[in-house]
Amino acid sequence: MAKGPYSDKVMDHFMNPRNMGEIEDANGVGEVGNPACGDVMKLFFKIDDNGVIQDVKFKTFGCGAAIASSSMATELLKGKTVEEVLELTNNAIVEALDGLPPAKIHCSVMAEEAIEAALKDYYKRIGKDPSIVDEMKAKIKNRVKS
Amino acid sequence: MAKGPYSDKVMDHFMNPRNMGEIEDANGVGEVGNPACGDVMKLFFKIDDNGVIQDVKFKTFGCGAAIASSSMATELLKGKTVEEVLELTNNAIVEALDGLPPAKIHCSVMAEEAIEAALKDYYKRIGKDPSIVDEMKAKIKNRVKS
Amino acid sequence: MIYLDNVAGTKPDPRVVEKMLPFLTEKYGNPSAHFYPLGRESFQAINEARENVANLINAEPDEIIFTSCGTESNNLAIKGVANSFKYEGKKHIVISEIEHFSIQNVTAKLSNQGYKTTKLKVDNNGKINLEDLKKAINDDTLIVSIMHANPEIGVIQNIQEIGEVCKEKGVLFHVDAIASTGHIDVDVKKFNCDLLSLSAQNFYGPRGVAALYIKKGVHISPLFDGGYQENGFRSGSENVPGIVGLGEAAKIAKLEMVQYSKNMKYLRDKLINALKGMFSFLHITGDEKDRLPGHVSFWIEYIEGESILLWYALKGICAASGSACSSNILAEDEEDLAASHVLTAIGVPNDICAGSITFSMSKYTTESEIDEVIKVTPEIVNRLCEMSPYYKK
Amino acid sequence: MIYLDNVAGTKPDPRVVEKMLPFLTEKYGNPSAHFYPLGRESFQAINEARENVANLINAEPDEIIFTSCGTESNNLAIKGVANSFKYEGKKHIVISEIEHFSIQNVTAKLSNQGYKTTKLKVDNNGKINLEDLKKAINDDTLIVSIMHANPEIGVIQNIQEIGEVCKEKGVLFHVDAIASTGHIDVDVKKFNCDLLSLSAQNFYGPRGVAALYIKKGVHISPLFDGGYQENGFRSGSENVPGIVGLGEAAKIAKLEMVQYSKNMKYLRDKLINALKGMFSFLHITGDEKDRLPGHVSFWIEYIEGESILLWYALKGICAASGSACSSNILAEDEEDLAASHVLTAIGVPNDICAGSITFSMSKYTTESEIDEVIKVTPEIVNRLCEMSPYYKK
Ligand SMILES: Cc1ncc(COP(=O)(O)O)c(C=O)c1O
Ligand SMILES: Cc1ncc(COP(=O)(O)O)c(C=O)c1O
Repeated sequence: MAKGPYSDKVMDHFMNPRNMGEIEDANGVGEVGNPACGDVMKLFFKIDDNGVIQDVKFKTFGCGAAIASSSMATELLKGKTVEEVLELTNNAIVEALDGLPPAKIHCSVMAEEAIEAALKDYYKRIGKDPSIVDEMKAKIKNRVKS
Repeated sequence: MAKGPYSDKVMDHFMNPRNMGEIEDANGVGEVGNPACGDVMKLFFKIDDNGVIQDVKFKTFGCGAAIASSSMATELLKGKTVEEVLELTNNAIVEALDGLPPAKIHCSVMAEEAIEAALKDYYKRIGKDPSIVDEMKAKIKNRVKS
Repeated sequence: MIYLDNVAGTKPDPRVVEKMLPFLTEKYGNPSAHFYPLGRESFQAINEARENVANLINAEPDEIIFTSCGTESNNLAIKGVANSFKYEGKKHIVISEIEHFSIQNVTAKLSNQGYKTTKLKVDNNGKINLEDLKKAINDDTLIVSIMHANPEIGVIQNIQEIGEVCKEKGVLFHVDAIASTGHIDVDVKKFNCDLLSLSAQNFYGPRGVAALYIKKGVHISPLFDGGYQENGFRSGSENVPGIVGLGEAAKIAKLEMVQYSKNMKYLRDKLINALKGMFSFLHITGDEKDRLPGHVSFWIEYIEGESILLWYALKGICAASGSACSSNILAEDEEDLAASHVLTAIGVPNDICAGSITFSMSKYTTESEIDEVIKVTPEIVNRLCEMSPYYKK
Repeated sequence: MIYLDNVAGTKPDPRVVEKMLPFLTEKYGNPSAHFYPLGRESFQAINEARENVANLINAEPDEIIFTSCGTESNNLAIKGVANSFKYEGKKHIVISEIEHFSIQNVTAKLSNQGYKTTKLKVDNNGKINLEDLKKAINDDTLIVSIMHANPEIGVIQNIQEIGEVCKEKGVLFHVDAIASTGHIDVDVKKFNCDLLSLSAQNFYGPRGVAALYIKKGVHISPLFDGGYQENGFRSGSENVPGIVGLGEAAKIAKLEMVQYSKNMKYLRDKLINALKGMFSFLHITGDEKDRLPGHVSFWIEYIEGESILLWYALKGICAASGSACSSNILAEDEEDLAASHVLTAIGVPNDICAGSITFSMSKYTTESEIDEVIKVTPEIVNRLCEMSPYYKK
């Protein structure tokens, strides 16, 4: 069979999405959308007292790449600490999916943004300034650069 | 076999031209050419004392239509009187050939012109004013019109 | 495999292929070579094809020009009259909002030459309003170009009435009949049209060949300059096997269209009725009465078109979607993704990746194939709804 | 039948047809349909073809655009750069006197947009003088377009040297390699060219498909506006079977060209030598060294080309002539007949219907076929000479 626009990994996650659904008692929820094409991605975190992601689930309205990016992101997140989570870039998601078509890279970016949004929600809920997420993110980016 | 640009009649006269050659002792020779495409047609008449065409031959440099028009003209001319000969129009030649492609009609016109030229030459040789041919032609045309 | 993307091209009729084969093997002559039989055979073959195409649309053979695709026919029609000396000075074009890119983008290109375009709105069923058309035409109007049937939402325009308006107003009229020819009656005399595009791949002919009807007396400036082919309207060596295939497809359509279209209509109505009963949030697009036989199109709230397409494909069903996400997967940039202009024109919310799907059947489509679609659709929709943050049970 | 009009189109290689067949029957998917296997197969097939074509001419796959005929490729090349925003302002084109109509008439059309064309003269062998070229190029020059090999007189230009001049002068260079590709080495890097046209029917591919090489970085404005196909350079549904055939033809040529061209050269030289010994008034046209393998062209004093053609046809031999009389037999008017501009350019008397003949062989031509031509030629020539008022024994 001729190769399709998506890798086998993408198709696998599209057909068998991991961690699909909602977490009733989530303590971090992030929802982002792409105005260009209308995709919406919602992430649910259950983070324990040590700042470790105990559970993560997603709901996504979007194309194959959006669904696969969400699913892959949840897999990569589980068991990670908040700090580690922020180090997860969209590139890592793309790589883990064995690539995405150029026009679909934005789906992985959306996943990265959803993670940030969920973490901000988490910090807000535990009474911290959510902008800490931006600072942490900036720090990571500087580290990567230097 | 698919139909070609020429009728079977044209092809027959092209392949088996009638009266091809020269008449050594011709008493009327006409040569006309088509500057547009370079065709040249030469007619030789042997006209007896009663003004009847005893023999006629042609030589032609030209395409299939030019050769067939020459050949057909000679067939139509033999045994005719000078007056009858002038009544032979290019349309009659085209008809006798079962048609010619539009772009090749000029080949039949050339044949009509060659006949006129040969007759003028004949009149000149017998000491008459060759313009008599033009007058006779004009008369015929008027008759046809009215 | 269940192939329901026939607006993207049909399976060629085996009789068409059989007719083409000699011209790919032993009959390879150039139709411009009139002086030997091999060339004349090709010449005769394309003229026979020309007669068959003319016959299908009630035109004369010398009003048919062969081209390489529907897009070429549409470009040749519009640019052809725009660049013809005969119509110099007229600089206004009327089209509809739901024309194909090969019309939309042509008028956009012509704006560089000072042409203005009015795009007629369509109603929620995809139909043009005749009053709008009358108002749109002015003294500067060169041509009106309207699609007979829309491949995405299946709607059929009242082409005859549109043609009458154009005739009354004295403007040229081009009909893009690429999605309709070979499926429903296309008749240039009834349509009162000056130009009409059709394409072989849309009705059981081969890919790579199409035609443009140019009414006697109408003048176009060619897109290709060169030799003497196609009366100078379309220079270039002819696609002889393709043209022969188009001719055969036209001949078959003329004879069999009424029958197979009837069958397709039955299957269409069966599928539409089943879909309408499945989900309150599934919306049929396009006029339900004036629509192509075998054409079923809809959109689903809460879920996205590409995902639906992919799932259908996994179930062996080939379909199409007008969603932005599925629009141009080869683009280098997400900016190049765009939701279908046809869907937004009929009022499908364009701020979301519409979950639109088009099924287009062929004369080969069977009832059991349609039953299979009816069977798998709820599974797919439920699965994706479950995943959707918008969907609430 | 002895087919010696291969410049008008070759017999497709049976392997080419075999490769095409699935795409006329079971693999009918639209290459833009990426979401189901049937579409993807077509997509993959045209990309494989693209690689094969690129490989044949030493280009990259994404530098190849598929078109419908050589004429389209030539039009797209010249009009494409003329209408591109990138080269705005440059309004001078250089071609030669012996270019094909699809170049000559394009530059004539562009004169309406203010373009000026310099036509380089050729010498009696049909070759361009490099000094003339250098002189012709000025600050206003947009593009130089030169034929690699001429189909009528077989002459091959020093394209590499011409390309160097263009590069030095900083002007675009288009090569019309339609008559040469698949017969002799065509290499876009060696040629230093920006654009190059080739066509399937000229080297054992099917009619109705061709290609244009567009060097990376070179910009053209498309002839067809529409959808996303061919990167937007050539919108319109693709001729999938045709493209697959072109790809296969390119693959075969790459592997086998050297061998079959050697055989054709042998037959060519045999025929030329035989013809030269037959009549003092038979004149070979075109360069005798730099000429296409399998290409033999000449003219005969005293007799006319169409008559010769017709006689050859009656003997079962298919050939071509550049005589006015045979030029456009479908014309409505004798005014539309014209002697070949190529022959007049190399000094063949144009006040007469030159008795010109072109024999062009293929890889399928056999020695016994050439022997037959050698046998019947004196009969035919003698017969027509006998009939000619010009000829004196
Ligand atoms: C050198 C050359 N250029 C252009 C063309 C035109 O190509 P086509 O007839 O495929 O349109 C030909 C035709 O054989 C040719 O030989
Ligand atoms: C109505 C309509 N117009 C134009 C086109 C473009 O034709 P093509 O894809 O053959 O270039 C299509 C394509 O299917 C169509 O359906």
